[in-house]
Amino acid sequence: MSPLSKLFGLGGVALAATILPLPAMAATDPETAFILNSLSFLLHGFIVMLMAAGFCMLEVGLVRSKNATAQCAKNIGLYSISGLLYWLIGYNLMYADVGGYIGSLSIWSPSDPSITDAGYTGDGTDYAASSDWFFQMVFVAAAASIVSGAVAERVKLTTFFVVIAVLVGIIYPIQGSWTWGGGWLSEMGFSDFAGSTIVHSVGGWAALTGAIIIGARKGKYSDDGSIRPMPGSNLPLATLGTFILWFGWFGFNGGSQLAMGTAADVAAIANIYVNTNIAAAAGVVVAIVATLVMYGKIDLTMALNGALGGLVSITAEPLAPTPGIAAMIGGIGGFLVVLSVPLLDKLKVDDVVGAIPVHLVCGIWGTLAVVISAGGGMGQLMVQATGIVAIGAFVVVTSGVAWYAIGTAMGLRPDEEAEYDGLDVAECGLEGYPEFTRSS
Amino acid sequence: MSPLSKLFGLGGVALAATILPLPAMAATDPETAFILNSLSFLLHGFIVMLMAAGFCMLEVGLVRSKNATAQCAKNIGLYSISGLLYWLIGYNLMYADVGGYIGSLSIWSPSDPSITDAGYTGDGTDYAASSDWFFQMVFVAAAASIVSGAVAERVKLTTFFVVIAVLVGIIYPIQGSWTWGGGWLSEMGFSDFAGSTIVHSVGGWAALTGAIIIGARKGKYSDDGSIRPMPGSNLPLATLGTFILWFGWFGFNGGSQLAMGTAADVAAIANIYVNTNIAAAAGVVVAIVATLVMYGKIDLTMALNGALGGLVSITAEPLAPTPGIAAMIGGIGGFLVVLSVPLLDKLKVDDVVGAIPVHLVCGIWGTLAVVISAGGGMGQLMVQATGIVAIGAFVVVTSGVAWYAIGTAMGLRPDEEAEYDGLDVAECGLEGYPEFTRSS
Amino acid sequence: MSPLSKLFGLGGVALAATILPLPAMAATDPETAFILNSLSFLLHGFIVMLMAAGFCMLEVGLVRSKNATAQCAKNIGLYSISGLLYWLIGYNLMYADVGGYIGSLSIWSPSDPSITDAGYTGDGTDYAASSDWFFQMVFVAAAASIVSGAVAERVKLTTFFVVIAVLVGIIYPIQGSWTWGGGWLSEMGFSDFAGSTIVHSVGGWAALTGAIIIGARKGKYSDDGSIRPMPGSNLPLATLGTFILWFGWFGFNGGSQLAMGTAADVAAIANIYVNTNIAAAAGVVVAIVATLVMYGKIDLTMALNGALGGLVSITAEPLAPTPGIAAMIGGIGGFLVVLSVPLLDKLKVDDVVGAIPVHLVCGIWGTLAVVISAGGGMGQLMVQATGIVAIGAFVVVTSGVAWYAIGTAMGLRPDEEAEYDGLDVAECGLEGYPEFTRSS
Amino acid sequence: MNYIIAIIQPSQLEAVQEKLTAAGVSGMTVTEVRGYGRQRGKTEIYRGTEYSINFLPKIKLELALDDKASAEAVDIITEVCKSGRIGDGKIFTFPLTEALRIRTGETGSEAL
Amino acid sequence: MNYIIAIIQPSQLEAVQEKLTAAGVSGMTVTEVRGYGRQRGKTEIYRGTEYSINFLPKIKLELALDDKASAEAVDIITEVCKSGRIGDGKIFTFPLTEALRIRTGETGSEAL
Amino acid sequence: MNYIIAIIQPSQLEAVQEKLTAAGVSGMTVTEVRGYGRQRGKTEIYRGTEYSINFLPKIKLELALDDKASAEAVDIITEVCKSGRIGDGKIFTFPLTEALRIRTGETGSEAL
Ligand SMILES: Nc1ncnc2c1ncn2[C@@H]1O[C@H](COP(=O)(O)OP(=O)(O)O)[C@@H](O)[C@H]1O
Ligand SMILES: Nc1ncnc2c1ncn2[C@@H]1O[C@H](COP(=O)(O)OP(=O)(O)O)[C@@H](O)[C@H]1O
Ligand SMILES: Nc1ncnc2c1ncn2[C@@H]1O[C@H](COP(=O)(O)OP(=O)(O)O)[C@@H](O)[C@H]1O
Repeated sequence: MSPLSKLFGLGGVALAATILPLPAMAATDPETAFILNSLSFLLHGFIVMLMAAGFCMLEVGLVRSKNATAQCAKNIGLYSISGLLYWLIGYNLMYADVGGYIGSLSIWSPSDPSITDAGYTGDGTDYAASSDWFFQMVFVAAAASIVSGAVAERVKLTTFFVVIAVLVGIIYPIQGSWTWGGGWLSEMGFSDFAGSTIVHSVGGWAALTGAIIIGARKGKYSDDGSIRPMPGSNLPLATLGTFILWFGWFGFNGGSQLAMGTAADVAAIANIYVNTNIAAAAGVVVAIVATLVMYGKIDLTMALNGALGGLVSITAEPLAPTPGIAAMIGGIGGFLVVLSVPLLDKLKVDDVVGAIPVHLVCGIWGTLAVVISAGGGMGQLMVQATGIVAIGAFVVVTSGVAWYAIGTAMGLRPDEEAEYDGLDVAECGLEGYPEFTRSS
Repeated sequence: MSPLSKLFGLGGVALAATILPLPAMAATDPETAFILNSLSFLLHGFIVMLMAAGFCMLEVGLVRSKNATAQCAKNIGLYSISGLLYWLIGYNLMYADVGGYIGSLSIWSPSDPSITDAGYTGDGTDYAASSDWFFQMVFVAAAASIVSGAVAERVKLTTFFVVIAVLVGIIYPIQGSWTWGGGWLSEMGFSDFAGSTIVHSVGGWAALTGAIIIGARKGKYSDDGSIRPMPGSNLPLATLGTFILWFGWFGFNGGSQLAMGTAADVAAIANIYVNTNIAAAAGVVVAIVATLVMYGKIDLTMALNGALGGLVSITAEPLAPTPGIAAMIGGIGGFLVVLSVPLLDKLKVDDVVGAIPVHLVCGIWGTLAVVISAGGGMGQLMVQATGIVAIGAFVVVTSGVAWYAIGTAMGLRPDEEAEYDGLDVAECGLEGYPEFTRSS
Repeated sequence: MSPLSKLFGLGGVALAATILPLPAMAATDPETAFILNSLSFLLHGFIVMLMAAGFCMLEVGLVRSKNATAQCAKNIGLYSISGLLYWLIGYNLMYADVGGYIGSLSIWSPSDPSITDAGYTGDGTDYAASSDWFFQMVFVAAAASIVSGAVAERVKLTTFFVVIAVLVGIIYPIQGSWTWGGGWLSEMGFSDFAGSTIVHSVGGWAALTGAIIIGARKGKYSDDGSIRPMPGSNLPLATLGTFILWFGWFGFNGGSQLAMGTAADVAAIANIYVNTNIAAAAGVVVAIVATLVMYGKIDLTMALNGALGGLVSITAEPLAPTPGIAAMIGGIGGFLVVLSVPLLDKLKVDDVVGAIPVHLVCGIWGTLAVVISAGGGMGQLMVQATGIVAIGAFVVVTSGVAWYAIGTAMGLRPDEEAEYDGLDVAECGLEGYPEFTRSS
Repeated sequence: MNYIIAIIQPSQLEAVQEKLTAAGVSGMTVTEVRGYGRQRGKTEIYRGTEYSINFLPKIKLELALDDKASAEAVDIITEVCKSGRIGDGKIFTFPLTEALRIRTGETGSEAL
Repeated sequence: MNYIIAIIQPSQLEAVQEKLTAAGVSGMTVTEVRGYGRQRGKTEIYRGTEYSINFLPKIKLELALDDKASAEAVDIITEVCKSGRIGDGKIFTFPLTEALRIRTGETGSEAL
Repeated sequence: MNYIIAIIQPSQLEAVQEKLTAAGVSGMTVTEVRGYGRQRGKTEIYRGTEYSINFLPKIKLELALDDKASAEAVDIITEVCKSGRIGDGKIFTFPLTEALRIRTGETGSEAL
């Protein structure tokens, strides 16, 4: 089944548009539609690609400076590994001949049968194979980035890279095939437009599992129950990262329309942009107001997480809602973040950048909120919950096995002294800011 | 009157192109034109959106490190507030049924009548409603960003946010309706292609008014007339911000062609890119040479401001000029910046990032320079001056009232000790660079 | 000869597609093709433009903090100078009436003859003149950026700017005319799709020549043969710069398809994206593994250079290879970087950011590797070598003369004390991070 | 000769330096330090968790001076830095065996 | 009165501060310094070139104390910071002529 | 035992450290400080406004040494750091009551 099956499971609007008969004279010709469909993947894909920089800056801004180099290494490494593994294994496992639960084990290579020596012969509903692969690849990299933030400052780089390879090569594609590959969840009607669950919660579950198995940073939680905050070393970079992620999200959600060859498609993309922006803005405003009310000050890191919480929340259905509904969904996302960040600390789950509140909590919320914006009632709500639970259970188990097995084989954490001195020196041999940082 | 009326008041080239009869065979079909028009708003819109990150980095790089977190909070907050207020009030106040001086008070919602169940039924001169809203929204956010830089390091965040809400929800849209909404200035023939006055001077006037009402940073101007520079803490980030703004400006000016559905439109956009780039480059080169001649050294902050001065200057008419004229307009913009930065200091107006020289001074210059590049002689010059004065007076008065009233109600400035310690600790409770900064 | 002649010398795929007869009904109409061709230049051009920020961040992150301001000034200055000189001299020298070895000395100005009062009259194979100029201009800026990194921390800014003016106004365009302008190398069949040699090696040769003539940073190489590393001051910014460059490279290589008006073109662009990404990813992974094996730690700066090495390597032919071949070409590029960085140090060539390994070494490798991916055997290999040697010799000689003559006239280096204190104070009068940096 | 170490509030540095210079003190050395004392650090909230900052930024001033000048300097510093609020700082006085100006080789009072 | 300068490992600062405070020490001043000693710096590799870092990050603790309290403080610091590994640090004790609390003008032991 | 505090130009640190080490000095502590003295700071221009930087970056070197070694160290520092230009710096010598090596508990000269 082709990646087009990602279309099924969407709210009716976009789908309807593409199958309606169009007046012959005015309509876009098939080749132009092909070009525009492909162009949508390409340009939305490249701005999603920049999210790799966004995640990296967000994370490097929120770690202590002695782990800055290692955090950068993790991010450029994971993006690269994702790009290779998704080609070698992931894509076809997710999209090629999905039988219900899994695709086929083979290397992906591009093929565009509708382009022949005699020119383009398709009907204008397809797109360049590579444009789709590119777009799907930057998605898997986003899922992987989520993990790196949560387990920052305490995991061995090599171990991390191997776990990421398993995540992007095997775990992500298999669960992805269930919905976007046309598998059992898609047949059940599970709806997750751009991946609140399939991308964000998946990253969030793997992050949670990793954070628990690896344990907290040394010194973070004392035996007497007190928590020691470890403030991020470079909040301007964290802010930059958040803006870049927000920017990339127009590609993430907009490109997930999967077509731009009709007026209805481009109008859908435009509506998606608007809802995406409004949800994020509401997330920020709610987080600012909430921290102001709760703590008397505006916690910038919460505002940043609030933006991302809003974005993740709207990702499961950025097309159907009115702007007002989008604001509500995103605003609740921002509020959930503000609530769940300290909650996680109380549970002694050490999530350095807030990846779990943002991607897992809001990912779940957003997936359930599809019922609010796109309808479907109790029945659809059950389907949504089924998808959330099935994918969650699968990722917790498989990523748990991966963290545990690979960690046992290669070592999970650097020794205590190395952690105290920082991973930069221990793992990379160079400090991120050799001339700035104070010794403690 | 629809947003299309933004078209009136442009130089004749683009307009002419869209109404000429095109040979039937070769021409783009209406639906494709609709897609391409919308796409222009979307992709130019998303790169303008990144300007929010650009403004943030520019400003955070030019404040002292003890105000870095607060500056980031201001920027992500103002972008979010802009996105919500422009939906709730701003857009319709600016574009819906503008009677001459103001539109209507109602919440915007998307509507695309030309897309029907039977497919696209328009004539190819329209675009997706949301794509236009998105593009207009990122403009208002840019205007708001201008203010935050000028009044940095000394204004209470909550007060600032409320003033910004008034600016983007009421002040900006009302004056915007006069020209782009098809109101009285547009009927008079006032020409401001992408907003040297309507966006940049408006931000600049609000910034100037705010800077005067709030007063200078403590210690900046001594009673004995001496001025104490307070160097920016992170010039690499300021440089990054400038590059990002430059990048976004292709969207700002290019997208203001408002259409991409004909060969003439895309050629116009291409010419706009070229002129935009040349004006900015000339601004930089002039600023570098000027500081070298005047002070013996290359003042990087002036070079950065020079780039932006060149960009603002060309924004009122980026299409009509030849590259040579564009270079002249931008170069003069760069020179005006170098002259007006110290002048403002002499007038004891404390503008932390140079927002007033860049956006107000060059905004005025650029709006007048329309006569040089697009012609119109003394008559047009008077029209341009009328627009500048009318909008300036309106914004000074209304934003002055806003700053004064809201400041009185909520408090304008943190107390002296909080200002000395930095807004980061006082307002946000966390430092931007907790491990780097020296105590003085 | 028009810039379209850049097309000759490509692998056959893209070319074939554009000249095949297309079925009348389904094909994109000429005006739409014109728009899409132009749009490809514009949007790929603007993301290449952002590479200016990428180079700046990479370089400022790898210099010591006392030279951060000067490095930023160099980068915004060189981008501006490139934009002006390429308009005043460069473009026409490269593309206007190239007789074999050089174009004509005249100022470029836009002209679109196929757009008439009666609408668009072309055949859909052309594009807006300004869109092409814009795309070519950002390329020359990239070449100039390469130089600034290699000679960082020790060259007088004014001297540097004059040399850059010569490079972008004269040296680059002349050699560029030989291939992309349709000159002798293009007739010989030299193939360099997006400029491994024509852009990257050219920058690399000029960097190498400059680095040798200027000499190493004071203290870098001791008389006893020992080498003193001077670690970069801000590796997160260097990482950000690398991600931005990677992002821009989709424009660099994708836009070099020079057309997007047919299904075959857009499919080619999509394949280029995929190969570009895979080559870069392979460069990173190889660099990480290599430093881990050779030194026991993951050298982040090598991983960053590895990404760029992979990108430069694939640039000469990003379309023809399969993903597997792309991975191999990029991976070897990454390995060459890891090997040649310390080698250069042994030769006492002080290249601050690794510009020579990345752009020169990998540029040569990539140009030779065209034979692997696009075929042509021994004959083509000789042609490729001829191009490499001819262009190399030309650039070494001309840039050598420029460095030497201008350096003699204006002074190459600041005095020793100024270099010790840092160029920021000596040349710009302001520090990049006045509140962070320790005094040694 | 005495050696004075004064721990003061960062905000007072500029005023102290001006007053000392006016009084004829020709040199001093400044270090950024963090101090713990009666003045307790603030309680801050980071991501919903309270924590206290024990050490506060302070400036350490070092001056080598003649006996007479040193008494005067102590007075000046006290006067300028005294706000009456906890955390104003401390002044410590040490005996100095020898001082030497590297540039000239002068020693003793000449070197100050 | 004595003045104690202790050079310790950065990782011990927090524990030392807690113990000293518990023992009644009411103030101290901390500086980040770099130390050279028996403990040799590490050898690192940057871009394929080996180099050695001579100076290592250390914390300098300064305490002005009564004679009795100072003996106790030396003991506490020794106890907390002693790992037995090279680089644990040093404690230097100086005679202090005078101490003054700027806020109140108190001098001598009162000022500590 | 003496305690030497030397304020020197940052550019001389490396040379001084090498020479001192060669002469058998086994440890030292370095702090980055800012100095005010005869050497006046530069005048800079920021965005068109002149201003002067009063404090210049300096390095503070601290050494605890035997009486004999300390005389030698003063000589070495003077020799290496003397350029004859204003701002070369100062060397101050103090009496040291006691020194202690935390790792071993050794005191006196043994501890240095
Ligand atoms: N016994 C001491 N030894 C060294 N430094 C001290 C001592 N007591 C206080 N200080 C320094 O003086 C600063 C001010 O002391 P503090 O007790 O807070 O206020 P006050 O001097 O007004 O009583 C402290 O932050 C610390 O740096
Ligand atoms: N003679 C000295 N004078 C001043 N500081 C010293 C001296 N010797 C050692 N130090 C400081 O003490 C630190 C630890 O000394 P070191 O010789 O490495 O270990 P240890 O004290 O265990 O023998 C050094 O890094 C340095 O800062
Ligand atoms: N009286 C003093 N007390 C403490 N430090 C001093 C004193 N005089 C000078 N210094 C330090 O020595 C440095 C050099 O002194 P300066 O007067 O500039 O040059 P020189 O020693 O050549 O006369 C100053 O920057 C300051 O750090």
